Amino acid sequence: MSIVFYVIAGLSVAGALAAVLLKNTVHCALALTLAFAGLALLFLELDAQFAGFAQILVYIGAVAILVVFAILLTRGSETPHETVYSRNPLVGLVTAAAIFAVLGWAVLHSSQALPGPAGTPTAEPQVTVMDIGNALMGRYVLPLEIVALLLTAALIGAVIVAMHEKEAAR
Amino acid sequence: MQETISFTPQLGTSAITGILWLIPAVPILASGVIALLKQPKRRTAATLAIGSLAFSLILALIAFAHVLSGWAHGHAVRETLNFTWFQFGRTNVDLGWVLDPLSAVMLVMVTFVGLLIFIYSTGYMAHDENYTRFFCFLSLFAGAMLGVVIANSLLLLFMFWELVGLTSYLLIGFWYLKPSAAAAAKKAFLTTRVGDVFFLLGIVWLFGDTGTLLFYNSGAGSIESHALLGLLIERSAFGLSAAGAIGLLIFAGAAGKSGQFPLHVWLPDAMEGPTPVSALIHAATMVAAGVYLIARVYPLMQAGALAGGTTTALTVVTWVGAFTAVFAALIAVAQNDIKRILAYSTVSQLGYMMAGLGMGGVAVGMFHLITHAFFKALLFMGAGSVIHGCHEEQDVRRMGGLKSDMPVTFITYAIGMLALCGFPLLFSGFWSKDGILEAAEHFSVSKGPFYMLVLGALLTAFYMTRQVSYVFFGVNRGAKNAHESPTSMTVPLGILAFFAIALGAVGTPAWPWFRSFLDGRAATLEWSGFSEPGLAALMVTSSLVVFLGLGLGWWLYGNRSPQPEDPDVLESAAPVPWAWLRDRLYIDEVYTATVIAFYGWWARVADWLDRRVWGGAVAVVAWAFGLWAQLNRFLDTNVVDGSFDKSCEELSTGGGLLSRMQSGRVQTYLRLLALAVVALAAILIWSSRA
Amino acid sequence: MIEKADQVFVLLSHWLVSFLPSALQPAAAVLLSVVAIIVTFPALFAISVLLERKGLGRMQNRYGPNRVGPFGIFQPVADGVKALIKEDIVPFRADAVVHFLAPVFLVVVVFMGYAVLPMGRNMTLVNMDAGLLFFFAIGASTELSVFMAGWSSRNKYSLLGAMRAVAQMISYEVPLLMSSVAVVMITGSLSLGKIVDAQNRYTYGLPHWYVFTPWGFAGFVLFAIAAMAETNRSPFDLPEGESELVAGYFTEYSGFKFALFFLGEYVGMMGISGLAATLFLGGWSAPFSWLGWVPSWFWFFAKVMLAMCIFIWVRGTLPRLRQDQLMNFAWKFVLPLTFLNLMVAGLWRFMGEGWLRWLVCSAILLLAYTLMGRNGMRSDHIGPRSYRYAD
Amino acid sequence: MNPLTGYLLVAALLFAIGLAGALTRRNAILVLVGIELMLNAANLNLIAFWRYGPHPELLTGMMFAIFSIAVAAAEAAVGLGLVIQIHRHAHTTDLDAMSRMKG
Repeated sequence: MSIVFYVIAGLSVAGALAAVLLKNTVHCALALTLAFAGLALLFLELDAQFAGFAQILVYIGAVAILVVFAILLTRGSETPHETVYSRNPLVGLVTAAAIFAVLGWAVLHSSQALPGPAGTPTAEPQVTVMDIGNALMGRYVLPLEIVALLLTAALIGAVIVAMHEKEAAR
Repeated sequence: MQETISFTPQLGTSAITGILWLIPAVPILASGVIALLKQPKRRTAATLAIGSLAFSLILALIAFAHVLSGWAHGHAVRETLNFTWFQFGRTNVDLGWVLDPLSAVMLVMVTFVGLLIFIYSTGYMAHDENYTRFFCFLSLFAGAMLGVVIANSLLLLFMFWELVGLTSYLLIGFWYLKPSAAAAAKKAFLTTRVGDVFFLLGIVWLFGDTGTLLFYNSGAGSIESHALLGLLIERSAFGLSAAGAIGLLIFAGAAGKSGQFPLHVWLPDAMEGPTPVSALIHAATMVAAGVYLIARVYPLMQAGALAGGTTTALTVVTWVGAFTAVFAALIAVAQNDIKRILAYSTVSQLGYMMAGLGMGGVAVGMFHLITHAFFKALLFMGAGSVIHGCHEEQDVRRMGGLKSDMPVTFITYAIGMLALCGFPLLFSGFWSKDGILEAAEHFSVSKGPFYMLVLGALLTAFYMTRQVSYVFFGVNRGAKNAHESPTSMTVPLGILAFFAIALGAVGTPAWPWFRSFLDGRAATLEWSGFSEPGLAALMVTSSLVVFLGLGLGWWLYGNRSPQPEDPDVLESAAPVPWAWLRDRLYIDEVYTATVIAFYGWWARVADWLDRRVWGGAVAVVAWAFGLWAQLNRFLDTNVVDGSFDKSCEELSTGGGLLSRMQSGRVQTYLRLLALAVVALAAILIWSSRA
Repeated sequence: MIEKADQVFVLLSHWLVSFLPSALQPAAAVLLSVVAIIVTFPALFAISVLLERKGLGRMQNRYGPNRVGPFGIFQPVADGVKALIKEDIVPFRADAVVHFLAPVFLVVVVFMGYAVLPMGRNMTLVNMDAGLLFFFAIGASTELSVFMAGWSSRNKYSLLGAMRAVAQMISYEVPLLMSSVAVVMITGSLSLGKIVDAQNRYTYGLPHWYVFTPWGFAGFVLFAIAAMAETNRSPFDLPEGESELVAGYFTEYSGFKFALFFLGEYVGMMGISGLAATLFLGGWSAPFSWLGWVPSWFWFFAKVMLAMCIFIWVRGTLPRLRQDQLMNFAWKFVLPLTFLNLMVAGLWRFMGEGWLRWLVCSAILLLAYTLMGRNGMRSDHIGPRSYRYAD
Repeated sequence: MNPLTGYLLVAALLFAIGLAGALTRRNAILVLVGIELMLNAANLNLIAFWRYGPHPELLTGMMFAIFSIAVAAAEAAVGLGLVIQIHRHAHTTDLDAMSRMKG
């Protein structure tokens, strides 16, 4: 495991923690972008160039901005005075911890069964954007279409949901 | 030498046949469009109707020209276009249309006269509020009539036939606010139905026997030799061949439409409709439909006739026709309503046509049909113009001296009247009637029809003279300041008058163009045609008869202008028969006393049955069900509901328990979900461990 | 000799790097080029600022800066010094960290964009396969810094400006991307290097630049419009509309941070100009085959500066849009046209050689432009103003 | 240790953090943020498996990740739209206050 990996992993985990723990909502959003960036870097580290850039484009360029907008539109930007956690958050924490325990246990438990000899990363696959495009248009064309439909529906739905009711606007 | 040209029946279809269906379709379409128009769009409506019919006229002329050229090249053109409408089992019902001399001539006549009448109506109906509706009906009627003409399938013909009946009902009852008009419409509808029932029976029978209703289908048609043979072999009641029986059934339908004797009663009453309608339906086209039908199925009627001989069916047709001719003419003598007189004369002329068909064959009857269509339309429109000029006055006794007030109408009317009387040599009516008389003279069965027709001719001349002298001569009684009609009405009169004279030229014995055209023979002009044995004598006789009728009429009515109150000349002479004639020989009364009375009685019986018998049964059943319902109700309330309520209570208590968990907080649910995931994953791993 | 002139920078870096141990050489080469970029573009920034001020001055019938140095050519230096020595004011209620991070983030991100631009033959820092995507991904994250700046200043003008800027950037990012996707479709690659190579061909001495095709021209125009909006340049400079919001999202900035924002804006402009040049104007390729002897990097920078001049010209010419007009224009005119242009590009690709495709494609585009311009953009179709009077 | 294991662990950690956020924050938007984090963790898993899987040339994991990114974008848009709408009606984004649907 390279040092780069640890750095990036630490970065993203830190970002994620901050996004979850900080009091100020906007800070949370910004930290979230940090986490996203870290993840994108992880993708690049995994030679998934296209996915990494897509990650940046979609998450930092769009989702983070959306979140920020939502925060501002819901007047959530100023730090609330009472607690930012819902009632009995411990249960949630315990649950999350349990999930992590189970997952980590599973990973470690099955690490021998994982493909690839331990320690040595397999040869990095040579995939160009062209390959991805071909795959998208060839093998995965149906999912692509479906996703396109889904996105369209989501677009319309989001607009309708967030639209001002006319009588409210008057 | 035209005889050398062999008249081979030519069957294939040409372009014009392909689009023949447009001829009826366009007016029907136009009527549909007009029906959608708003009331005040009068001009549009009239333009549409006239334009569509003019289009049909052009097409009809093209078709006629096609047939004519074929004929000139020595082919008896008969082009059909058939298609399967639907199919059940292995028999399929075919429809189609045919273009042969008969339909071609008829097409031209109907479209031409119809067009003139349309134009005339624009003037006549100018002040009517339902102008658009009128033209909607008119063009629908025209379309239906043209459909009847081109139909090559008895079924298709019957459809259009019924459509014609419907439109005539609508048009007769056009002023439905007048109770008399409504009644007349109903009467016309029902009376023609009586005929149509028989007609339908005939159709079914024909279909059952021949398996097809197409007239001509290149040898497989129902009235072509092959099918006819089968029909001839089959025997039916009274020693009739099936062909004869079917022919008679169809004739019943024709009689209904053409107002032959037993079913003529509706036609005079139909005069309640607007005059153009009377002219169109009850002079030119619809009543001719019956005659045309007979002409169309003529092979069927004629089937089994030996050379020069005749068949039962034709004999019946002849007798009915001849009788109707005389009978209606008699009644016409004693009528005072200008249109009624014309109506009865129409009935009698139709009788002539039937008789002509029965004795002389298609050409004779059809020729009279065509000429009659022209001059009778002329007469009706002239009468309409008179009525229009006299402010809706219809009683001839309240008119008079109009020849100076409305000269155009007078001249044209006179021409029409002379044509109807069959004034020698000059007028078309003479030639057509002459043909019929000639045929009657050679009729093999009996001389009866001949004498009856001659008598009819006499009466025709007589009553027409009476009417004309009542209307146009003498001094004006009532109906002050009569005025000439607008040009939109007089111009058609002129045109029709021209044809009333000119048409005679194509049917003279010297040059029987029309007949040979219909029969598919070459027409030759040979003056020897006049010198056939007996022909000259016949012509002289009929001329004398006509002169006699005219003179008698003039002597009795000419220039003396009796007041409406004082009795008619003949009435004072012979009151009783006059009363009989005036009251139309009590035919209607007879129907009222017999048929209608019977139906009334039967209706009462049915009513009684309904109330007492069936009603009682229904009541009993209803009561039983009520009882059963009571029982069910008891069961429901005490048995079913009880248990249901209990279970519901159980459920709601259980639900209450469950709903405690539903805190409504998303995160609670999420937590449960996550825990479930944990549990699942743990289980999986454990199992994989083991 | 010509090759030497062309590759002069490449050779230079090789030569410099060659002094180092071979283990460090790759990293050193990269570092060197980064430094080169970081040095070059601020210089260009200074030049273009001067150019803008003088050019605008001419357009407005006045001399631009003409005091510092001959014809005031040292004005940028003076500005820079002033910005550096000015006091750095941070509002009391401001969110200090974010307030500080915003300009830094902006500048960093903006410079990152240059990593993939081919500035000349073999003069691409990282010639990556998805270069275009990278550029857009980076460009997308500038919005964040703008937002950070606006929000952290705790100032309603800043916040409004930031919101406007972000909304506008998001709206115009879509047409920007779509209009360049047409190029990608034709070239069949996301790598900017390949795109330039595809355009670096000549017939009769004329280049195969994409701007000389119907779809390419339309795409270029749309791209230019979107780019102006993306960089908040006039006529789309609502986010920093002086008349409405003092200076938009960097109202509360002063001194060096302000300078950074300024730098960021111009460097961003140059970056996007460079991208436009690469996509449509054939990157570093010469306009005529017989000009091939001129070094490639010269052409690239010439094109970039030309684009800058166009930016300045437009700014001096056009008035500012209203917010709702801006949005309508983006979503109802530019975006549909870009989509149409995409399809036309596909058509072009599949209609094969021949004059017919020129005819058809131009006809479609012209028709669409006229129709939409007539119907979509008529003033009574702009819709009601998005704000209401205080009644 | 196996690089894949490392990635998987990071992914698991991110997932757990996201879940914790989703479970404990009371601001609806931050709950969405947590969910986004979880999605990203899943993506990381996919990519990692693609990278170290037997058949990277089939691009299965990569495709899956790309699609899930697209879907996540849609999900975020709709979710935030809903939050805004709720805020418009209830004037709060506090999840504890939104318990109208309780049984």
